[in-house]
Amino acid sequence: MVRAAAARTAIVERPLDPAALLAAVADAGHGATALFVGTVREVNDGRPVTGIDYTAYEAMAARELAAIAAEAAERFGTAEGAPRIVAEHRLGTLGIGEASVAVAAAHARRAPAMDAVRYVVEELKRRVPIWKREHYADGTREWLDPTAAGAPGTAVAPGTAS
Amino acid sequence: MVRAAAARTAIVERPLDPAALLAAVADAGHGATALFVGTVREVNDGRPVTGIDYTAYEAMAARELAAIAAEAAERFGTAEGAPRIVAEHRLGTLGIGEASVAVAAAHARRAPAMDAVRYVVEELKRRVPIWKREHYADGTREWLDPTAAGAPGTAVAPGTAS
Amino acid sequence: MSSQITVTTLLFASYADALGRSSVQVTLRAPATVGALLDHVRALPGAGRLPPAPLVAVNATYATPGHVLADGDEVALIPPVAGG
Amino acid sequence: MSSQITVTTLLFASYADALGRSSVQVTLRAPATVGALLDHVRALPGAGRLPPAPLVAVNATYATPGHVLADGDEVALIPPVAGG
Repeated sequence: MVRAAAARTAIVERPLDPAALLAAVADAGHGATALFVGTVREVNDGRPVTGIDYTAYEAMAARELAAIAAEAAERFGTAEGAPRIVAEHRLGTLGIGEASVAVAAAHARRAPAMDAVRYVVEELKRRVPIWKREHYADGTREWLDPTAAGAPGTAVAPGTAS
Repeated sequence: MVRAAAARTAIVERPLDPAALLAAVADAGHGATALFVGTVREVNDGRPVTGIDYTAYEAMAARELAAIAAEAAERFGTAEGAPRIVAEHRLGTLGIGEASVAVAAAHARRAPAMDAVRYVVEELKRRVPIWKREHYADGTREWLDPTAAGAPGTAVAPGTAS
Repeated sequence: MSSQITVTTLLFASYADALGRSSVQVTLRAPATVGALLDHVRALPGAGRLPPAPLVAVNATYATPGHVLADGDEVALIPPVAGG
Repeated sequence: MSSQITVTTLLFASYADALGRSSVQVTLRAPATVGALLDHVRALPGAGRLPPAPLVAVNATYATPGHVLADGDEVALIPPVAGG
């Protein structure tokens, strides 16, 4: 049974509710649901963390996240339909254990559901213009640069269009 | 920071609670949590399904599921520790949309969390002695044989020990 | 040492339906392998619906046809699993 | 057709900290590329802390240095992203 791709994505400033995401993708035709939740850790690279500020280029972040979910729905669709995907990223200042990102996908089969979640998470981390500044126990704050071994890096443009 | 492997698995006869599994694996040191939930679908191979009976060789199912979770904790552990894993499979008669299996894993990093969930789900389907009998809308019931194209199959023994 | 062993053989799902029961006590001359037990089970009424080489577990662990049984072992014939 | 264009250049996170502001209006002689805009931005106070070739988006889409800008475009300098 072919179902329409149904992706819903959002950049939000409220707490994320993983159970609500699971409910949002649930469907009597979808026997497999996968979820990923990213939360603030108490330690990063050995430094005690007390919280993280998430900031974004919001218009672009919303657009990129929607594009990624649509790509995943297309890429992991089968004859039984496209996975249903919901993805949310939170902005603002988060404390330890609070969720910054949640991605859920449901499909008739387990592989498309799990593959879709993984794709959205990986691409989100690669392309969506969101930045985080960690607060450390010693009172300092630092913007994280996942591309750098020290200094701010300049990775090749992800998905660059001329 | 190395943490002890903490896997908890169970074969149960009560409804599964995915949110409780997420909470069970949560930890301030684990920034990544992955979850898989399998639910009863309304249609399988084109036939309308009204419910599924799940039955098991319970002692062995509990033992295999625990072994699988321990393998996943070992296999996907990193210098930051082993993923924390919780897996439950429900037995009994389930209606459409009810969860039959739920697997959650948490780790400092996302890949071990997602890999651990996937491993447990795949191995569970391959090795854990659980069977399901689908109830169809026409009143008939049938044991499912995932190995067969028709007749009951006789796959190579999974994880056979002499 | 006894020259005979008795093992409990568990049947599940479609196998239990085929043989009309969920377990059977089988006494075999020692030493007896899983294969010898399977030969015995195949002679039971309804066993024609079993596959030629069903999976077997001994004491809740998958075992090969050459596995040697001990008195009191719990043997299970494992239909194709379908969890999840 | 105007011989000049004005674009809004958005700065985020570490780049905003480096230049001490979150946006700057830049007027360039047309036709102007992203590369020309970057040359202009590099002359601003604090821009020495920017990498030699920062990622750029034009109107919320990643763009290359050769991309030709239009009057009124919203250009963003994108620090290494760190979502999740």
